[in-house]
Amino acid sequence: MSHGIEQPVPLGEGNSSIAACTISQPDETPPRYQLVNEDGEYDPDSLPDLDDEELLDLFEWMLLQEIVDERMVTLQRRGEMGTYASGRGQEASIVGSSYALREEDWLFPYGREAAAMLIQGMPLRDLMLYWRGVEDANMQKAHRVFPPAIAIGTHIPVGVGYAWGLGLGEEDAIAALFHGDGHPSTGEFQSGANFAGVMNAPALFYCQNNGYSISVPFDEGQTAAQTVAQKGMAWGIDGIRVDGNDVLAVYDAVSQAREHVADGNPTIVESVTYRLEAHTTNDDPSRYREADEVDWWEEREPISRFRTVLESEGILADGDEDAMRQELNQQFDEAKEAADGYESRGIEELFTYVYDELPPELERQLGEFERFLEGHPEAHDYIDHRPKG
Amino acid sequence: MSHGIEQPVPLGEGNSSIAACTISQPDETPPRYQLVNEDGEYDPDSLPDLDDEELLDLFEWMLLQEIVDERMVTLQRRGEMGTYASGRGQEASIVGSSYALREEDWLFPYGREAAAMLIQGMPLRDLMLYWRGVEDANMQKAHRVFPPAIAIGTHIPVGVGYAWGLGLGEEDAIAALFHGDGHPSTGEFQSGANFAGVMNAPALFYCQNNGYSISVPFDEGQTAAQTVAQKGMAWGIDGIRVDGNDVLAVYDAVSQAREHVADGNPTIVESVTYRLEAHTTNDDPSRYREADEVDWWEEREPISRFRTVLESEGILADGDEDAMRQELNQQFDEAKEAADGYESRGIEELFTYVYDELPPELERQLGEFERFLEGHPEAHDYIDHRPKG
Amino acid sequence: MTDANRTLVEAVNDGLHTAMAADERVIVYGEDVGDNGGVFRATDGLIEAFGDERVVDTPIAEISIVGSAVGLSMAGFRPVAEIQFSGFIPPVFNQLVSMASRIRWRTRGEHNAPMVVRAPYGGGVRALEHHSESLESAYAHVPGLQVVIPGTPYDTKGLLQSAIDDPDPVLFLEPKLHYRAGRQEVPDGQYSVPLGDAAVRRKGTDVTVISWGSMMPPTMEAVDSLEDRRDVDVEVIDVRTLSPLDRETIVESIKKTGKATVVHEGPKSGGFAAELVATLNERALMYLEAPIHRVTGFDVPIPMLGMEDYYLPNPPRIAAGIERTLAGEGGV
Amino acid sequence: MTDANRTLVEAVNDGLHTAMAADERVIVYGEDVGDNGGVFRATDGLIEAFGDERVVDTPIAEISIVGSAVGLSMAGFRPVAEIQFSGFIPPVFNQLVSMASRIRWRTRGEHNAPMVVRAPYGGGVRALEHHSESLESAYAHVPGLQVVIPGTPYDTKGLLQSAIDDPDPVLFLEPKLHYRAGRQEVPDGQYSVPLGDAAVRRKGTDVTVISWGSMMPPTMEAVDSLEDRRDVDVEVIDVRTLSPLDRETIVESIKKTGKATVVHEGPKSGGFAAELVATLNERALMYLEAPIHRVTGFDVPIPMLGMEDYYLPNPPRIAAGIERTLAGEGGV
Ligand SMILES: Cc1ncc(C[n+]2csc(CCOP(=O)(O)OP(=O)(O)O)c2C)c(N)n1
Ligand SMILES: Cc1ncc(C[n+]2csc(CCOP(=O)(O)OP(=O)(O)O)c2C)c(N)n1
Ligand SMILES: [Mg+2]
Ligand SMILES: [Mg+2]
Repeated sequence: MSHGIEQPVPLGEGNSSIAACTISQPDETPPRYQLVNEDGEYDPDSLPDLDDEELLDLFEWMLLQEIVDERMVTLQRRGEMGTYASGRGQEASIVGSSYALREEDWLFPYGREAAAMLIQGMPLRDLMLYWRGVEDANMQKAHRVFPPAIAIGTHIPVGVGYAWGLGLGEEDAIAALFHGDGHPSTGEFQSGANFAGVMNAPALFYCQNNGYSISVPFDEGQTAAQTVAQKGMAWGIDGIRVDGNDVLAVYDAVSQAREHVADGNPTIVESVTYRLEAHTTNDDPSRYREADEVDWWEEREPISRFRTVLESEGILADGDEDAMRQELNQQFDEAKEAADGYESRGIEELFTYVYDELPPELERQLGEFERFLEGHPEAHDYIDHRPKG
Repeated sequence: MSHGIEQPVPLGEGNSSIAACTISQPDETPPRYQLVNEDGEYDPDSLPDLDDEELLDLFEWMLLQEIVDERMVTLQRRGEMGTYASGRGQEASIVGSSYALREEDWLFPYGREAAAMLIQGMPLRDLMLYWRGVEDANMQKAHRVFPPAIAIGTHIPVGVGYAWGLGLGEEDAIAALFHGDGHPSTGEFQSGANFAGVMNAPALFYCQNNGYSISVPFDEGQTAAQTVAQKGMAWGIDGIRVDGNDVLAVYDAVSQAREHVADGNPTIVESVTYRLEAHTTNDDPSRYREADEVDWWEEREPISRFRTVLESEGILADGDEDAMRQELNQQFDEAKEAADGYESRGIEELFTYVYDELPPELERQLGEFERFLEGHPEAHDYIDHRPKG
Repeated sequence: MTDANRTLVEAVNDGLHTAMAADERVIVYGEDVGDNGGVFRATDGLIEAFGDERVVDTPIAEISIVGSAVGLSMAGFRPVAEIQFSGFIPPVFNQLVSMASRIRWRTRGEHNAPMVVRAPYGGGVRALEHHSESLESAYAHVPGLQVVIPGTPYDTKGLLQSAIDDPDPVLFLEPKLHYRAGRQEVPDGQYSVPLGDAAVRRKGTDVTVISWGSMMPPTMEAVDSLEDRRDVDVEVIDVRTLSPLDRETIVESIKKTGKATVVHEGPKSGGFAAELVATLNERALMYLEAPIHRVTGFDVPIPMLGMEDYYLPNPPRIAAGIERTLAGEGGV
Repeated sequence: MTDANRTLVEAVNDGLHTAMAADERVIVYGEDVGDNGGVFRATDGLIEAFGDERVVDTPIAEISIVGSAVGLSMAGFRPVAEIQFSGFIPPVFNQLVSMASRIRWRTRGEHNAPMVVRAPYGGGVRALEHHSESLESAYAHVPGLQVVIPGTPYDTKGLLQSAIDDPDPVLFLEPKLHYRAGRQEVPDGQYSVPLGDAAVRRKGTDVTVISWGSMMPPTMEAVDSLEDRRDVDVEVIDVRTLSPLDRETIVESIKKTGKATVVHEGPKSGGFAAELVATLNERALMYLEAPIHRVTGFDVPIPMLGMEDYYLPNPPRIAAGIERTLAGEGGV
């Protein structure tokens, strides 16, 4: 409470040069943490402590992310799926980070991290249901996954509060708040990040900087800051930059950041990557970026890079990947079948979960609506046949 | 629009050390720009280019700030003024900054910078009316003063937009957004600061860091960042720290910052100072800070420091200050008399300025209310005699 | 493109082109409004036509998109800011309430904020969560904030022009369900449809049906089917401007018909129908032959796409509501 | 302090002490709630009694104060967050709409947010600009957000306890005009007043007057003066919970009296009176003998202190309104 006779603001020494008293961003872009370079070269001694099975696991999750992305987009084109946000190109970033979380950690996704949700234990069927617009898909408490925060930034203060609560409890858990490079521009994000710093909330701000927020480039319109990592300066929290297409670097950085976070130090990890696909299935990226830029990144896409490592380590043999892909596609088929078999619990669902108990007015609205639907089968027809936007 | 074959995110070199890829705040508090130290010592060659008259002017404005603060608080205690926010202790910070603005610049005050508004040309009478809760007091367009932003942070995006507009125009004007050390924690502020960086809006973020936001110390609860200046890193804008009790340093820093801002570089100037009085006349600071802390700062209060300079420069002779004070008190008396003579334009005021033209419903409400008041003189009595909260 | 056959979103686009060409103070900005032409293409072609000083992509910063519009408009511009979906208006509530709506009032008319905030609103397009909210009633309650919701392509362009010309702030909500659902004659040149005037879409004597925006087409469809089925003569009013509200048109209609149904998509309790009912109660109670029936969204969040069509009023539900009104049956 | 004689703000304070002592999941936080004890002293003594892990000062970050309450409450706590003045609720509208109010719904009941957001609301205490807003109607329109406004010290403590115990979010608006204006018996121990129940403050047969919160005392004063002056028997209802609304009590009363006046401090158009009128129209139209009259704030921002008393309904204006209702006069 009291400052005694101390001054209440950190004063700093007096200095008669304005330049010396000015804090600017660095002229050079700060480095990215990288273990395997763009050509797949690495120092074997610097690799994180993962056994062969774990390394293959990482690879398999990356493949799953790729397969899910491709197939969900196809389903959407066929009208069997709602709007979908692909993570193509970000497989290392998505998988390396979430694989580094611990059993007891909680995931606050925002939408472009399918594999992260699956790694937490969310069934693939539910992931499909989510993108089909079914609220039941959000029932992932057992897997410590919150609903994706489609309204950008909204999950940040909530996740910070959740982390604050975790910090007050016995468990050594953290809240991992996934987000993109546009999120830090919102009031919600920035208010929350500063709040986390003050409360020492064990929150990990995991930013997939994929270069764009829909059409707006990170470095030409999203912020005048060069990096997301440096934004931590505003909130007194550390920011780590990592090569988001290097799954081992991501894994290692997030593992270490996670421990720092668990000690009550909220931390930003900025994963520098690229979205190869459209923003969502509604988006036409040719309106705002050139093909050769995409090509440039396609050559640096993360699955190939990691494949090189696994091959040179002799972990991945010829044919292994094909087998994996076949198996994963089959998983997808099964999940799809299960999702197709899902039946909504009907209109009662709309009413019963607003409050613990249905208040009289909602009960009345439900009752009326049920009576209406009984008396008006044409309403069902209308709903079923209405052209969908 | 297009990045060609460039990568869309500033990549930075790869580096295999996490520490090297981590951005943290500095261990040491960054320095403050200072020209005259706490003991009144200075290097005469380093003083800003102000002639004697201007130096005296600065001093007089500081005295006026002090006198206004003291007398407004007294008036409030006597029931002749509403809640008032004193700037005692921050005279150098308030005056040095606003004196550095140019004729064409616009002030967006937040409430604790009486002299800044007066320096812009706002009549002292209107300042009084403002704190008496009279909207007419906000008619300061001619003086380029906007209404104080009592709802914290609200003026930041607005001021940034105004600055953006100024930047699009012919004039070389800037918008000076005054605020405190609590403001940068809000979503409004941070969203706006980032926006300013992107739009190259000529906005000066002038932060009086007086150590507290009501009862919450800047360094124990407002933010985990050590300084406000460093927050600019999040938005890609420069932050300058200045000794807010050194009026010449403030003047000089803001003058230089102002030019940088006018060139399209939004900039933060953090003025490190201390609020010697209560937060407002409603506040009891003894609940949250110790007397010896206040004493520590009282010894370093800015008017004395500047007086030493003026005396050693031989600009301020014996008795000059008394004369000034007498004159300023008289100005206050006259303004007070004028404020007492102010008459409201009656209830029509409440209705006529919501829209350019009174819509029918408002016209009806006004008409009804007028008829009611005519028919019910007791309503006036009620209003006049109601115990005021 | 000829005069005829513009969709509602094309009317927006054409309205913006027309207004920007006519008045160089008009600045259009928001997320992805530039090269991308807006996620619904409402701003398509503007950056090519008017350059990137007048058509500006912004960060994801709704607070500042609206806040800066207050500033820009006071500085002499006519900002038309886009909020990408109505679900992202809540972050700007503070700027609307504390700044945009009252700068004229606070400064006794010295400053004013001739700004427009456009946003597609409402459900039914299979959008993601948080993209479909319909909280116009909350916004229309804010003194000094004008709320305009067009229901046809023609009105869209004309009302947008009026909103841009108006000296005070307008929240302009576009029914995205009908962005591409129908076409109408929309003149090429500049014209305006006045703010604050409701439109009588169809004259009738038995019952008045009042709606706006996204619910206008289903309401018309319901009325058509009803008039086909039974001998009833329905008057339909398109409110168009929720604030300031054209009470006269509505009151006069009910004095004639004695009965009314109000249709909107937002939740029922505290929805804008309540204000209409209260107004009619005040001004025309003695003409009311039956309770005014409200056909609205339920008091629940609008569901994700799986169930959203059950939430939204549709022609059968609207028709049934009108029938209830005719039968003199009261509310839910 | 004995059982008797607590002011409304003392009832808040006592309620917080009682709830924190009874349930260690309760955490109180907000700006200046710690050493300072809150700017109105509502949280006085809490930090001394319960320590700075359970009574926490926050940065000026309304968004996060409310957002973190959603998180904390899902994590098993019972956060009671303070927003310092109602004028600073607009910045948190997004967290209320998009997160707090619908986490149960989005997760089909797996998560819920047992959180309370307290804020002093309303005008009349000569506060600064932006400190006196009364936008409860906008908040009560948000599905899933409960809105509670006590009108007496006894109710304040009891409703606060219920709000804290409730498994879903509650926006708890305290009429700061009466924080210290009167005293009432407030028991020391824990008790609760149920959410969702209106209170009949006075039985009567000629007219029903409905109000809540800050307007209850002036309404009672108006009714007293009216009953003194003329032979009239007024029923007075204190709504207490705007959402979910106790419609039965109100409808039953009007069925008896046939006439109603609604009094609130927020602006008229779209104010909460509209929902009450619409409800009565639906459920009791045929009992209505006269238009329901609304005595409310005007459709303007609440003025700074110089003129705020002209904006606020006061006993003479309320009494005149009731007389209009009795005379069967509608309209403004
Ligand atoms: C508050 C809000 N504003 C706007 C949008 C629309 N929107 C959806 S995704 C997106 C871009 C997000 O960019 P980023 O944070 O970089 O994540 P990315 O999609 O690139 O992974 C926008 C603007 C939204 N969902 N929420
Ligand atoms: C949005 C908002 N939240 C809370 C308040 C109440 N309040 C008024 S001043 C203040 C502290 C401001 O601190 P700071 O920014 O440091 O400025 P100072 O008053 O110290 O000059 C607070 C919390 C407010 N006016 N607006
Ligand atoms: Mg991105
Ligand atoms: Mg301060």
